[in-house]
Amino acid sequence: MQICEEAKLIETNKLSDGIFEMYIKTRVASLAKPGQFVMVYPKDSATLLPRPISICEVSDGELRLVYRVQGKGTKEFSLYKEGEMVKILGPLGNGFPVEEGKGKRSILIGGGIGVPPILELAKALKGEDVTILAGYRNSDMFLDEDFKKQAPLEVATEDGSVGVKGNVMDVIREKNLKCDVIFACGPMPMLRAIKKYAEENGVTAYISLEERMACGVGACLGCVCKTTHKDSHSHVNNARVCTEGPVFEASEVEI
Amino acid sequence: MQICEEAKLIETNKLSDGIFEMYIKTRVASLAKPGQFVMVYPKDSATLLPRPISICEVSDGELRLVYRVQGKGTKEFSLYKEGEMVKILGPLGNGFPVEEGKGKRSILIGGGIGVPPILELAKALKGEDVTILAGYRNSDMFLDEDFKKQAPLEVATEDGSVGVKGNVMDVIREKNLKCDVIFACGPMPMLRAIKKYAEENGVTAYISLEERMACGVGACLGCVCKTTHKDSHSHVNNARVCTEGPVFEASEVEI
Amino acid sequence: MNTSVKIAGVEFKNPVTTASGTFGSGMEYSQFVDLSRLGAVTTKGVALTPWQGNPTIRVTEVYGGMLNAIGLQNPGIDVFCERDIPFLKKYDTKIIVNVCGKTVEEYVGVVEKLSEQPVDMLEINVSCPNVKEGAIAFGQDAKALENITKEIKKVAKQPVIMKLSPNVTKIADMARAAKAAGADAISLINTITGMKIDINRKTFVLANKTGGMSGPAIKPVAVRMVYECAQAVKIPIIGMGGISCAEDAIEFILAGATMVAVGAANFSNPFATVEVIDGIEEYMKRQNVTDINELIGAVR
Amino acid sequence: MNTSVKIAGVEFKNPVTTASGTFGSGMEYSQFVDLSRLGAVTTKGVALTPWQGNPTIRVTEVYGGMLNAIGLQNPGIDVFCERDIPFLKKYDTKIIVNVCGKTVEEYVGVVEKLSEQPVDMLEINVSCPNVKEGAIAFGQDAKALENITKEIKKVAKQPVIMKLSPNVTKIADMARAAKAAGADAISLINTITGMKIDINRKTFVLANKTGGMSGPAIKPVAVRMVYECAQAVKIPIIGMGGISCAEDAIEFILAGATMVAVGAANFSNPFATVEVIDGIEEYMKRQNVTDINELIGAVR
Ligand SMILES: Cc1cc2nc3c(=O)[nH]c(=O)nc-3n(C[C@H](O)[C@H](O)[C@H](O)COP(=O)(O)OP(=O)(O)OC[C@H]3O[C@@H](n4cnc5c(N)ncnc54)[C@H](O)[C@@H]3O)c2cc1C
Ligand SMILES: Cc1cc2nc3c(=O)[nH]c(=O)nc-3n(C[C@H](O)[C@H](O)[C@H](O)COP(=O)(O)OP(=O)(O)OC[C@H]3O[C@@H](n4cnc5c(N)ncnc54)[C@H](O)[C@@H]3O)c2cc1C
Ligand SMILES: Cc1cc2nc3c(=O)[nH]c(=O)nc-3n(C[C@H](O)[C@H](O)[C@H](O)COP(=O)(O)O)c2cc1C
Ligand SMILES: Cc1cc2nc3c(=O)[nH]c(=O)nc-3n(C[C@H](O)[C@H](O)[C@H](O)COP(=O)(O)O)c2cc1C
Ligand code: FES
Ligand code: FES
Repeated sequence: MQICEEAKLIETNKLSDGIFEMYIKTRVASLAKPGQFVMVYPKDSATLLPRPISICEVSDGELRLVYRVQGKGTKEFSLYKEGEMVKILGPLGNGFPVEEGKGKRSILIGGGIGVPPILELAKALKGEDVTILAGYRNSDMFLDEDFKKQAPLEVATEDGSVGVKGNVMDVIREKNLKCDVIFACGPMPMLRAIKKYAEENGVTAYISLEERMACGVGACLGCVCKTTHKDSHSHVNNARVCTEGPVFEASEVEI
Repeated sequence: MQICEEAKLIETNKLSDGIFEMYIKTRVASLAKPGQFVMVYPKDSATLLPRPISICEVSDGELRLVYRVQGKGTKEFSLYKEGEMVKILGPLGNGFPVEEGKGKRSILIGGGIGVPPILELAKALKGEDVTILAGYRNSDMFLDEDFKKQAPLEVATEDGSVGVKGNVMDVIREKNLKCDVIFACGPMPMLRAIKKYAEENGVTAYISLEERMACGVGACLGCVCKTTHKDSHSHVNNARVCTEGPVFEASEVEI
Repeated sequence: MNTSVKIAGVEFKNPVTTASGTFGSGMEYSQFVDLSRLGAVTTKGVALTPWQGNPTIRVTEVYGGMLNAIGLQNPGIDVFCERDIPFLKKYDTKIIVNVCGKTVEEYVGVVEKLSEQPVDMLEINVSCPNVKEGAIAFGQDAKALENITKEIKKVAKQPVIMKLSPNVTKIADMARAAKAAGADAISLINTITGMKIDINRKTFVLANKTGGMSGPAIKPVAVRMVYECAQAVKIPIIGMGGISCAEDAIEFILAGATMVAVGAANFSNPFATVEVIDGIEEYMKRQNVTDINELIGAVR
Repeated sequence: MNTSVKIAGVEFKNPVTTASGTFGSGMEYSQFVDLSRLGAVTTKGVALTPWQGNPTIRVTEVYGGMLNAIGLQNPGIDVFCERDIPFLKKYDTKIIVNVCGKTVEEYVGVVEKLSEQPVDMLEINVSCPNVKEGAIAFGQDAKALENITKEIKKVAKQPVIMKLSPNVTKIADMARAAKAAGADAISLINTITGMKIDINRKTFVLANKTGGMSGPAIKPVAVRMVYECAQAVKIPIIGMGGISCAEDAIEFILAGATMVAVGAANFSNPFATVEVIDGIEEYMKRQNVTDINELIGAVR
């Protein structure tokens, strides 16, 4: 089930340079799973398309969304005040297959603004054999404290100011991390590297993809990605990221 | 001189059903004359044209604007909060020829949302032989208390709940008001009646016209009205309401 | 109060349908909208065989609207008949199937396959700006339009709506050509070809370079074209282009549209279709209009 | 950093001018904008004799833009030469005079009168959708466009810019026709014909029924057309349509425009022209571009 409603903004904070969070009270919270996302509708009337934002955390009927100010829409979000009503649609997409992490060694990888959805996943896999691996630009990190409460955290920073200098793959190599399954969200080069690593190491990787979206519900066919199998909608190996994704088994997609 | 600036909203109030006022602190105030107007720029980015609003009162570096919620722009204005910045351009137009009211018997007529500019004019003619005549729909009046402080006020209401039942012309007839000059702002039928009355009674009437505007400064030629004389811009008897007006001698214009 | 309208003998409970390609086959929006409330569901363009569509990026936002270059990805007519038509038949609404193709033969092929299907009308998309062959070429040349319309009319068992492109010098000529060839109705406008450039990456935003523009930004052009067509030909018009509320829909109806379609507005508001239907009824009440047919083309 | 560009031998200090009809002859905006900062001022269309223009309502707002049906009110070429040219000569900017007419002879008459005037370029408006005779008729037919361009080129002493209408099926054909006839440059787009209906009063908002649409809403169409023309012909292009900030202007330049014009944006922001000029320089700094000419048509 999916809900589209005006939801109340309970709290909003700046987490680091250009990174903000909002907590919103919504019926979507009770339905949400890790790796799913919501559409947030900007109010300015020249800005018509909703913005896809991952679910970072769910608790007490509230959703926590963490986002980077990118353009017009996210800029507008960052100016919202507590108490304001925000129109959202969700939960959308398939989410991470949490059960695949049960009883196995997992690495949860977030890179850049792909970090947020990893938190709710880490909570869902709490108690399992999990390592979290987060990649940031520099020491201006976010959500790292939240991660530490869930599982051991390894960090990569581009400038080397914290953790391993480089990217998340450098951490895996340097720390010689081993796993049966990877769950990841982040920039395309990182996802490509993970796909390759998974193939070479016989590991299963679930990666969360980004694509431009208009509807978010599978109607417009705007957000497709190439798949190795026939997609369920058009049978042309073009799965909809918003519906069949955003999480795909890495071996299924051509990225 | 005209100024375009972000001005601070000092105070805003609802005056009656659908009628609001705002006080804004602006350098425009020191330049403004009765009957001139300002352009107020809505913020919503689908609403691109500025809205012409008459100057209702000037004091202490502040402009008082009184407006009716009509469509998108004025609706937006009515939601502004104190302290908000509002972009305005002004003062625009010629304004009422105050000197023509000196030493003569004047009637100042405002009808409907044409009432506001009459206030600053009444203040400018304070001490002269002035009667103010305001036409409202019903007893839900606005600015009437302000008017009484400046000069005797006669009221017409459509439903007869206050003053004379009917329109402002009915008041002139019933009360047998006499004058040398009329200054008026209001709906077109009222202005037409005044033009006719002025012709028949050898009275000079200055009427403030409304027209759809884009630029407000005389550049777009959107806001013209037919004149009996050659207009200064195009020499085709089409004067620009925003520049040569909004106030015209009634005999000069074809309405 | 009567809100039902008739086109070529088909009666619609109200004049509101969905714009092809913005509502899938209704499935995805059926959790937000009771499809039985709609006058009709107009489905995404369907071809003779599955089409891949264009590479991504396929959609982007522009001021007051969006560009899309989906390129008519679709599962082909066979899957469509098996899956989408039975789904829609569960609802008390009419079905308008949007048809695309690269050659006249392909269009005709789809129309033939649909002839035995329980659908109410066919909308022929000769105006998609996002595919290289066919499509818009038929919609930008009156002769080509006339020809394809004739061929389709030969085999069609359901009434045929020709969907016109706004990317033409004289839309009325296209309406006349469609009518002359026997079209039962016309629909317009399809998207207006536009482009967005990413000035930081110095490249086109859309992989296809150009895309079709839709949304509120195009409404004045759409209303004008509906009006011009209504003045030029006496066949029913389905109007669309930027409709996001009842007021917009009424503009089209007053300009001459018998029905209207809600497109990109579904993306900014999943409830848009139903809100348009409700709003039209409220307007009729306010204006004391007892029959919607009185409003059609009332502004001249 | 070089921001100057050249068209037909005329050098402009920067690539920003005003869109005809949105800036008068500069007088009205000269209190907000130092006209000497502008690459050029393009003046409101001027005819052989004074024109009354259309009845009001002449302008109205639409979503993300506006419609206008001024109908080319102007004082005629004689007043213009006496009053407006001397005014503009006081500033260190180039003068582009926009010319309109109802017949080829009228256009030619204006151009002849301007031949002895100290103006830098002529922009021939064959694309105004708001007058019944002439104007857009020349801009919607490649043959007619070619013919009028030739006639004007015969008498023009200054370089000639043909201003194209977007209300055509293939803008590239119009660009080719203009070039074939000897045009020194083309400018586009003029407004797109649109309509707004007042659903409460059940009538057209504009007295002229239709009006020309401008503003941010039309930008994607304008960028696409500039790109198509830049690919089709190798003459300089002045791009316009919805430019309200430097980012918009750069989109046009990357698409192939040598200059850009700021139109309706002046109404929503009297400082728009100067802000565009400043913003272009900032962008060039950010992107390490030393010569603006490197950006022209850089996206292909
Ligand atoms: C499934 C999914 C989950 C996401 N989760 C998050 C998250 O948790 N936190 C976060 O900060 N960002 C997230 N993003 C990216 C986020 O959607 C974009 O940053 C955002 O849409 C940018 O909007 P804007 O108005 O600020 O930028 P603009 O550049 O003004 O946006 C213009 C248009 O492009 C789209 N767009 C621009 N960048 C992207 C992008 N990277 N991905 C998709 N659409 C884009 C916008 O939605 C809009 O339609 C996610 C994207 C997807 C697809
Ligand atoms: C010189 C002048 C002085 C005015 N003074 C006042 C005043 O003091 N108080 C007041 O309440 N109103 C005044 N008006 C009318 C006021 O400008 C309109 O009510 C207002 O522009 C409506 O804007 P909107 O966005 O609410 O309506 P919308 O209908 O959404 O406006 C759409 C477009 O039409 C224009 N428009 C709509 N109605 C009018 C109108 N009656 N006159 C001019 N343009 C219009 C708007 O400016 C806008 O461009 C004045 C008009 C003029 C010309
Ligand atoms: C994402 C998207 C996909 C579309 N696909 C089709 C299509 O398959 N067939 C068609 O005839 N029109 C298609 N269109 C055009 C719409 O049906 C409609 O004509 C256009 O979008 C204008 O209406 P709007 O402004 O309300 O969206 C599509 C439009 C969009 C936005
Ligand atoms: C009020 C107004 C008057 C115009 N008058 C003219 C004109 O006289 N001659 C002309 O060639 N174009 C005229 N135009 C068209 C503009 O020059 C420009 O081509 C168009 O508005 C698109 O640019 P914009 O979106 O930046 O406004 C006019 C536009 C407006 C809005
Ligand atoms: S965003 Fe429309 S199908 Fe995915
Ligand atoms: S509003 Fe532009 S000339 Fe008056």
